[in-house]
Amino acid sequence: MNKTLSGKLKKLLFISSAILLFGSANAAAIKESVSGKAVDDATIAAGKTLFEGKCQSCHAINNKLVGPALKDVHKRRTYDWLTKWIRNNEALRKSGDKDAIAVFEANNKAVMSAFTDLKDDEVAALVMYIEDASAGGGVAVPVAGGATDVVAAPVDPQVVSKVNWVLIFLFLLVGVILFMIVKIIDQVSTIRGKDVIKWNDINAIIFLIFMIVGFIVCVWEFYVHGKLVLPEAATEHGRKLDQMFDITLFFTGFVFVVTEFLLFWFAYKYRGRKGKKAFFYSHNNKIEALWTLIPAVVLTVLVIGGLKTWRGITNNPERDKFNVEVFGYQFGWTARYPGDDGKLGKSNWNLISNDNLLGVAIKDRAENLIPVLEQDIKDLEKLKKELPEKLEELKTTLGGLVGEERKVHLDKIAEIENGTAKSDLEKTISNRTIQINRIKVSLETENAKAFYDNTGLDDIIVNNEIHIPVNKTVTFKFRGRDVLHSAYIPMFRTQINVVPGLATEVVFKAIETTKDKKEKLKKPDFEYWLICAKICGAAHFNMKLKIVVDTEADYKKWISSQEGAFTKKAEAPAEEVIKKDTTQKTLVIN
Amino acid sequence: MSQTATHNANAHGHDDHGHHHKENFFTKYVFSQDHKMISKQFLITGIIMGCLGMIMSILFRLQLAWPDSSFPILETLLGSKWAPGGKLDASFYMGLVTIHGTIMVFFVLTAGLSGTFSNLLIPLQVGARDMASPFMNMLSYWFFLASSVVLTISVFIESGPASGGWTIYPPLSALPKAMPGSGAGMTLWLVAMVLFIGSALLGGINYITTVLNMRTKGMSMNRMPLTIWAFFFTAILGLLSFPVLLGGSLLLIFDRSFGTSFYLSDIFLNGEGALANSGGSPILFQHLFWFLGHPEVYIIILPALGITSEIIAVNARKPIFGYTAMVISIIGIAFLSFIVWGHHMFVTGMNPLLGLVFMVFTLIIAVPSAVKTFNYLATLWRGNIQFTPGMMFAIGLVSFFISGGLTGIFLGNAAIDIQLHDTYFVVAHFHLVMGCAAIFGMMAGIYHWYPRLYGRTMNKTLGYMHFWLTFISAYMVFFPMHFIGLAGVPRRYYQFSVLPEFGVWDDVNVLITMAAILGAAAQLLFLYNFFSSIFFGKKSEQNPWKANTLEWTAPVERIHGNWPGAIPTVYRWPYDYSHPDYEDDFVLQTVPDKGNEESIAHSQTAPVTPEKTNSPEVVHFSALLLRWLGLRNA
Amino acid sequence: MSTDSSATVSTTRTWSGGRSPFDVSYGKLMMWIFLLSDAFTFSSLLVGYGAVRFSYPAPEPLVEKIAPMSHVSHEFVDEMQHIGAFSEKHWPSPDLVFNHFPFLHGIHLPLMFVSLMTFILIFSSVTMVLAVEAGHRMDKKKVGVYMFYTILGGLAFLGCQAWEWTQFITEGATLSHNPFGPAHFAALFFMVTGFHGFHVFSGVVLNVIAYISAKNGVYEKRGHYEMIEKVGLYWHFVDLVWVFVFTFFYLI
Amino acid sequence: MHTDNSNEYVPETYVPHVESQGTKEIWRTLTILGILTVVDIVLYFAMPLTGFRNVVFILLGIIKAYYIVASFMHMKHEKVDLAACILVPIILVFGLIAGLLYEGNFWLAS
Repeated sequence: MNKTLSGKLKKLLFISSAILLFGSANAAAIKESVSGKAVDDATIAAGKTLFEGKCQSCHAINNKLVGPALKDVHKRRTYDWLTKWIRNNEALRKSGDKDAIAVFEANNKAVMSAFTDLKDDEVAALVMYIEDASAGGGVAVPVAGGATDVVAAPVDPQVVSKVNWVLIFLFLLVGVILFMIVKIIDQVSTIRGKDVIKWNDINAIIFLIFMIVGFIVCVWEFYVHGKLVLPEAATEHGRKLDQMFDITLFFTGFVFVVTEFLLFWFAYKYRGRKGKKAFFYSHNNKIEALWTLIPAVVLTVLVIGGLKTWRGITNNPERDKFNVEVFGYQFGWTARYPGDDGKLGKSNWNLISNDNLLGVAIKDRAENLIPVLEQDIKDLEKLKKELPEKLEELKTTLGGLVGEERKVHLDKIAEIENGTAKSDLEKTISNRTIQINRIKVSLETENAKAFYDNTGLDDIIVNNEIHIPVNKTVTFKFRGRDVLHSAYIPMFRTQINVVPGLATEVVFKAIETTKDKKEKLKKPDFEYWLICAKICGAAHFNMKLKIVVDTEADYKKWISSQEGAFTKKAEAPAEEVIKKDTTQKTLVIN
Repeated sequence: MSQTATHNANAHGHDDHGHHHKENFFTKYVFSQDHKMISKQFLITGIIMGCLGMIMSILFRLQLAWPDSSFPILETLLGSKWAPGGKLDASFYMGLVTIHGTIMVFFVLTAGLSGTFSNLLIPLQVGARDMASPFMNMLSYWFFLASSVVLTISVFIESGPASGGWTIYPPLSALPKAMPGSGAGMTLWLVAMVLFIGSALLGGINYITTVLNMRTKGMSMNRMPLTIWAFFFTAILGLLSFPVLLGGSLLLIFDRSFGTSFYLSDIFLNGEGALANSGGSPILFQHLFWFLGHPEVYIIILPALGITSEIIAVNARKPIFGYTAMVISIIGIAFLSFIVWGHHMFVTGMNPLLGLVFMVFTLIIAVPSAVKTFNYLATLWRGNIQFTPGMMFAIGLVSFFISGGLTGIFLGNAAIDIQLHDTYFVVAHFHLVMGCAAIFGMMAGIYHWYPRLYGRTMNKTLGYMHFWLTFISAYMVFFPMHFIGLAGVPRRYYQFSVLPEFGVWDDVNVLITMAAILGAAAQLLFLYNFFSSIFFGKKSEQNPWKANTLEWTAPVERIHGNWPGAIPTVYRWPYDYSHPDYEDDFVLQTVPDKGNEESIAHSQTAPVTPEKTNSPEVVHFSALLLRWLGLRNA
Repeated sequence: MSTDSSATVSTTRTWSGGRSPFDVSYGKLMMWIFLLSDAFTFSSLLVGYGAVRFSYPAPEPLVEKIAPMSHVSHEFVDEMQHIGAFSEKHWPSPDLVFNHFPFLHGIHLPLMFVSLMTFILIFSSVTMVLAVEAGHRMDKKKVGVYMFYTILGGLAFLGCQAWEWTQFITEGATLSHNPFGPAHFAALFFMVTGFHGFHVFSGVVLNVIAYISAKNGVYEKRGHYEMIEKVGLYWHFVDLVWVFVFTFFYLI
Repeated sequence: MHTDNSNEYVPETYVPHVESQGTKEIWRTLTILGILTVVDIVLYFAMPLTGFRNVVFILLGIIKAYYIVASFMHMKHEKVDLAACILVPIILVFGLIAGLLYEGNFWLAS
């Protein structure tokens, strides 16, 4: 990182606020944990990994994102409560836990995902990491500032506000001085009857200086910041795209220099002088034609180049050879690999549930979902019936409450009284009914066999990182479930929106493994990332998924170490059988 | 004249008010139907909205520059919900970005810019007593004001303002549960926009009618100043594109509130499927939105270019170079702007084959833009440039238009757009080419026509300081952003923490924010200058810049009807600056031809005489269409 | 020289200023421009409809399978769903959806009612244009009579539309649900015909105002009946839009 | 138009005098529109559901639109410049139509 002018300015003006204590301590900052487990760096590190994979898209330690800031959460709640909440917050809420409901209400009723498959150790590690981070500690993993980083408590407000006042004062002072100067110049000009300053000449000269300095700064920018732009593309088409970029940069750069130069040079050269008369010259059709044609020709070149490149990228003949599904949601990414059968199972958003977050078409899961939903409807109906009683209760407990609590209480009363509570419940019930119907239809109609074809059973679902083999054309199939996201992989030069209801895809061939790129760039912590580039909500800035490009051998090793998502807990022999069946089937088909 | 003048209350039964003899405070300043007063109302509302937008940008720039610091003053100002502990909330950050964009695009650069100057200049420069329908003109302002008020209120409601970006892409904007701002804030945003569309249509119909129907004697289309050409086509663009947004918004309103699913499908949100909704397509909205959205860009920049054409010609004391080419460019840009909307959607899931078509048209649009730029340069060449504050801003506009326009060639190329779409590169591009350039056009117009508005001039010294500070700070803000974008940082990020590589831009962000604060401070100079000059500015002569156009032939005193006597007759085009046959370096449009003038320039110089009537006019598709449509001639 | 050229300019060509190039008053020009703009609003809705429509397979030609039509609403729909004429998968054939006629329940009369509506609108357009013509002759009485018929036609059309909506809704169609096929079919139907109906309604209101003014002799005093022409332009535009709504919703 | 010392704005009040052209054309247009609508209905039952039939319907619609605009809305009798100014911008809709229908097809395919 270069300490540029701006860096110095930053130091100069915000000395006090710049005292940011980046967590760098190696040792853990806590002695004991509420989880009762022994504190050690390895556990904390494991907790951090878990946090990054599962929590950080919605939570930060110090900031409120979608969910609340997690600093000192272990002091606010019991460990037992935390475990329950993390595993299945919805169940906890339904059990009538007051705290759980309060948290839910306080966060815009945003539903947190359930993590039912977290093991005890994992929950403990997660909590330990949060404790450690709250206490200002941190494992020695360098991460640039921000949500996941362990930032010290905000700077003492007193200091900051003093700095601000000083700044404002300085600011005003400069303003007043400038204003005085202007007034003096004006006064003198009025007295003398003509301008003291020859504005025409001065401005012309400043324009010239601005041009010279501007060009110098431009070159400096290209030299300094130009180095910080994306390194060479790691995909085949990316290289072509970069080439196209360079060609465009060449032409536009040339035009930029020439026209800006002429603009400021003319401004300087032909500044107005007394007694001079401009050259009366109103048109010249030949010149017009010339400078219509030249840009047209240049643009034709660019258009043809662009058309070829674009077509090459979007019309890749090798698409669908190797598919990976990437699933975008608020606020994270999940990927799904075809299992041994080489086919991605079908999916439908109606099947999404706590144990099937991608809505993969698995027959028994779909069947099991129906009673769950039916139970839900029953619960909701009960809630609906109890609304008048609840209103009474709320009204009786209202007395004595003050401040924020009273406001929440009043809101709730209002919600029931004006019928929104009821209509919300009814909407949910109707949605559930629709969902049940759709699932039933999908199970019963003739297409059911084709839809629940069990190809999804052995699919592999990964949350943390995607691995892909090098030098092989890969198709990423994108699917979303809530709002638009944009799957942007800067290093691969690929981007496509994730559109709920519309299948989108990118096809590319990575030509450099992560390892090679690390060595080439001499950055040991370099990774390929998939990030979100389309505004999608509060934590939009925080959605990422690591992509690892492996050699063919490494990839094989990795993929074979992964378990099928629906065969993982394959204690039940029935599923084993099904799995075997499917493999046989695919064999036959193949 | 063959026209029969009869006194009718006009189509809408209200224009009888033109006859009022006594004016009280309300009829003069509030419910005025005088186009000059309405112009001032647009301008001042626009400036106020501009200040709001600017303050918002400073707020979120603070967050970007010092993401880990706390500014207690923010908590005092915004409350603990939106700035807990003096740190901007992520949702509110999105809201600020959204409302900043909305305000700047629609309220400042559409209504504030073209509303102000179309109102002021169209009647004055074409030689009309007022707009065709002063009542509708007033209504247009009141719709605009109502819309501004609704949008401003939406910032302060409890659940927060709309926060899905100014493009309000569904499903984010269609699902109230998707984020806090998608609730009541979004509803108010849509209400504001419907009101705004009403305002734009009422205004646009008026502008077009006035230009077509109410030009004074001798003001043929090819003698109109380029400002009028620009406003004319701006109005046409607005008239034809805003209705499409209206259609799109209606569908969105129904999706939000009445259970339809035009834009929704496969939604599972907040632990629950919005399951009644299926089968829609978010892409549909994007098409409808950008069918407005792209012409909207030209609605913003064309008036600025028109103003610049006028000011550069006046202050270079030279005729604008290539008047006809300039007009053709405006027409070309206006036409092409309707068939390039898809370049905003190359990677949004649009059919890639359509991308090819849109790419071709998009890059073609660079040609007329280039022609305009070259013509500006040619106008400056061998001029006698007077650096009035207006002229400074006009030159600044040309500079921005070049810098920002060229990066458009990258973005218009579908292939390169894959990498640059929705990154800071885009932010840099459009802020330069339609943000800064258009603001500079607006500033140029304000400084230039201030004497016409208020009869006084703005302080020159402050004007120069304002210009230089703004010019330099604007480049400092937006030039580095190109590099941030090239490093792959997406826009609308609350902080640059998602990838470790992005950390290197923290310093640059500080620099940009400093520059932005500097730029904002420079606007304080402008505000002071503007408002104090209304009362204390130096009294101006009638034609302070020695310009040729008609507005300077009308007295400065406020007269409803513009000219005390008969409307002047026009004998020449407006760009006879430094004409060799005249001693002065300007010849008013109302000066008759000497009869033996050497016609170096244009047919425009010569008066329209019966012999000359066969010469083709610029707008003359009639002859072509006659044959083409087979309609009979009247 | 000056007086000379001023005389020449004012009589020169269409576009040289000092006169309306189109020989129309500004009010009429404004109405035209407004209608152009409004045409774009309708276009956006209809084009949106087109895009959605194109994203579903075309209706299946099953007409021959529907023999004697027992049109008691729910049974009919069930039957159609059973034979596959109505399913969420493809766009329904409009003649199976809009095949009712008031007082003639149970008879399959595709297109008849909507044709009636079309004719009502065309006739009201004719009376409108007759009112305009009477206005040209400064015939106050005739203007009144024809305006009255036009208003009657407009109200009749609105009534028909109300009946059709009621029928459609009682058969189970809402903005989010449609027993005949994709929910979009119903939603877009309500949107587009609703928006058109809203225009008809405003047209009727304008007509009523113009009618009262004409009765009161406002236009006679003014010396011309241009207001009737302007209102007429709007009314014909509503008719024009209906031509396309009819074509795209009911025929195709 | 304006007296020299008047500061009051009077809106342009020019209204061209239009002579009545009789009712013959109106009845003729009504007949044509009526016949075309009947043709529509007949074709609906007579022709098989094909793309060609849709094209015929659209063409008939455009012809009807022509008669409404030209005759009822008086466009035929206006100056050709007005007709051009109002009709030419309609071209821009075709871009939207082409683009969106193409897109609709794309959604169907995917």
